[in-house]
This record gives sequence, C-alpha cells and structure tokens, in this order.
Amino acid sequence: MIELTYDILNPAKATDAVRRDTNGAVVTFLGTTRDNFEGKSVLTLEYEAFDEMAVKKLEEVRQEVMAEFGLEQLAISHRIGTVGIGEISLVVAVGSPHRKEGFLACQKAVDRIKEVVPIWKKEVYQDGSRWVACEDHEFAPPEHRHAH
Amino acid sequence: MIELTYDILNPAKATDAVRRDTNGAVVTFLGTTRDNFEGKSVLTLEYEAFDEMAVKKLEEVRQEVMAEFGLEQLAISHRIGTVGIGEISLVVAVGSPHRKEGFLACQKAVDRIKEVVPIWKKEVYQDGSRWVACEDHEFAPPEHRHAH
Amino acid sequence: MELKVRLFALYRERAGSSTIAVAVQDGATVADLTAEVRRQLPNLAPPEVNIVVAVNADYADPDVILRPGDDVCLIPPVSGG
Amino acid sequence: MELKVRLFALYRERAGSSTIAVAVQDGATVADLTAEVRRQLPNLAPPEVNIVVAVNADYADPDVILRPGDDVCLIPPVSGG
Repeated sequence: MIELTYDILNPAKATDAVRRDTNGAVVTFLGTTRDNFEGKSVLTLEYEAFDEMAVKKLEEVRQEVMAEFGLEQLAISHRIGTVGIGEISLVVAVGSPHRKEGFLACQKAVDRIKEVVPIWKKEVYQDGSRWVACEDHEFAPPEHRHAH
Repeated sequence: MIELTYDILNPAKATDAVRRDTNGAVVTFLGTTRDNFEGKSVLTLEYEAFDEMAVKKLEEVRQEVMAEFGLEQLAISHRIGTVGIGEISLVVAVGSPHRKEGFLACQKAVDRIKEVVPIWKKEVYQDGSRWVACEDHEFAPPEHRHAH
Repeated sequence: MELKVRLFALYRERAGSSTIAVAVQDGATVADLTAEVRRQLPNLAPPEVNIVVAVNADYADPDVILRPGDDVCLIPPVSGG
Repeated sequence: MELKVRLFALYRERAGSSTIAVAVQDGATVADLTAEVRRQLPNLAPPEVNIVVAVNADYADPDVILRPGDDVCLIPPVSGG
C-alpha cells in the first residue's frame, strides 16, 4: 500500500495492511513533526510533493526494500499539505515472519524515502519560514538555506 | 506505560503514550500470533504470566532501555490469556527525537522482554499443545519439549 | 523449614499442581531447594536443564539463602512476546 | 527547442514561478539545460550545489539527451518524512 494524502494519517491503516496470520512481527515507523529547529519555535509545517514522481518513488522504495529483505508486506503513507506540530507526517509499516528483518526493512525504507522521494518540508516560524534541507548532506551555506 | 492485560491490544494506546511535540519518531513493534509452527497448524495460543514479577520485569526492561539510549518515552503492552491467530500479543512503542535511537531501543526492548519477563506461550493444535521454549536457547530435547 | 513453591506453565502442568510444599533445612540455598525439587519431581526438568528460581518476584542465584515466608517460584524458560 | 520546466518548493519560491520556459539546442543534455537555467536564474542555487533534474518523473543523469515534450522538473534537495 502506497498513500500520498492531505488527510490526517491513521497508522492502523498501514499496520492492518501488513498483518498476516503467517507473520509474527509488524514494525512501524511514525514520523511526527517537531516543535523546534535549533531552538527556534516551529508553528506549523507545509509538505509539498511532486505528486506523480513521489508516488512512483515510494513504490520503487517499497519494491526495493521488500526484495532486499525477502518480505511481502510493506505499506507507506505520507501526508502532504499543512501538518500541525506533533502530527504524523509519515507511516512506514512492515510485516515480516521474524522481527529482525522487520526492523531492518522498516529502517531502510525510512532512510530511502528521505533520500529519494521528491517531497519537501517547510518549517513555518513566527517570523518567517525555511525549506528544510535533507538530513544527509548540506544543501547550501546558511545564507542560502535561510533565504526565506 | 506498562500494561499486562487479558483485553485485545490497541496499538494506538502505546503509540499515543510516547508521542511528544519534541520527538520526531515513534518506532513500534507489534508481535502477532502465527498460524503455524514447523508446518503444524496452530489453532489458538494461551499466554500465562507470573503477573507481579512480569510487571516488575517489564518496568525494569523499560527503565534499562530508556537509560541505554537516553530516551524518555517507552510503552509496553503484553496480552495474556487466550489470543486468537493473527492477533496482537505484544506492543512496544518508543518515542525519540531521532529515528536511529528509536529503532535500536525498540528492538532491544523486544529482545529483553523475550529473555527476562516471566510469560509463557502455549500453542494449541488440533491434536495437542506445546509450551514454546524461548528463542535463544534450547530448553530440552524434543521428547521433553513436546511432552504435552 | 517448609516452603510453599509456586509453579507456572510447563512446570505447573508437569507437576499437576500450581503449588508444592518443599522441606529444606534452615539456611538452605536456592541450589539446595532445586535439588530437593528434583528429588520430589524427577520429571519436572531433564538434568541438563537448569531450574530457574525467583524469590520474592526476582530471579535468584543458586547461592541465595532462603528464609521462611519467602515467595519462591520456579520459572520455566520464558516465551513471551 | 523550448522546454517547459517545472519548479518545486525552494526553487519555485526563488524563481517566483512554478514553471519557466528554457530554450536549448536540439540534442541538448540535462547538463546543457541546467547551465541555461543558471544563466536565466543565477540565484536559484549556489554554484557548489548540483541542480537535480527529473525527466518524465524520474531522476535523469547530466548526460541524458532531452526531447521536445519531455516533462522536465528541477528537484531541490528532498526533505520528506
């Protein structure tokens, strides 16, 4: 299951999609929006996606991770639009016969989503906003990153 | 939050307990009952606990894992009594500022629960039943393990 | 002294009872108790399997000394989760 | 040929528009396109930042040759999750 939606995410939708009587484990990751960035208070977040490509990349990540760990159940829901503080922006759920593969696969899927899926997060502060650069490499010097 | 209950588990209870506006990640493990053991069809499962000690050990695991990974939110729910196939027997939810610690802490908590908490699982088959030995060391030769 | 010993799961079913009375000398250790349990119930656990004991709801090493009134429980290999 | 290029997020805001028209020679590559984009919009990305391009909803290497009608999008560093 792949989902890209403006609606509030319900984790049970993803976990129920990956539960099987043959599986013993479901590992789930919930990404939730944080209320601060380097001490600065965040009021809300805006997620923007290149929709067609985002859905395609989410499905590619899903297939890639299932193949790597020999699993058959992986569900991803990503929220876009305005997301309030403490709300869920991402759900990744993996069903697996044993827990070790479940943990590895879930973590790998989250890592890959953050690397390759064209979705962007903007933090809105009292006095401005900032497009968040990805975690894994610096995008630009601070004067560019804080251009907004 | 620690819970040992005969009731059907609702994972949202544990995940909601560990969500914080300061955290970015919730990692959850759901243990679900499998329909087979070495090809033998399992009809249902019975979980028995040494209640007072189980609750104490669950809390010890919780404190130990939170200390090891520097986290403050960890919730564990374990079901006991009769559990149908595909139903949830264990929920472990970890809230953490960053996802890496969340995954490690959740996995460690599940490992420790299976090692130290005095809870026992009995698989019921059409033609008998079997107390499951823990995963990490052989309990006894097959003639003893299958005594029931 | 006589101790009331509680049994769970596999041990409870093998013993056919959830409690047994075990007599040990004053100053006896957990190891003395399990030796006595094995005499009373030779089929409880095979010789190569260590019988794990909880005293007052915590795991107790073999050299722990037992006292009258201790809550003593035999813990078969756990399989929660 | 003239290509319609779509911009998202940071790039959209910096350009002040969600699409720009970019003229490149027939047979031009993705690298030629990004060079032209930098001429048109020098403040879109600093020189040390590689401008990532998607062609027809997939990442395209710099040596990919563009064709008329291609769906070309500029992808700022992603930050989903």
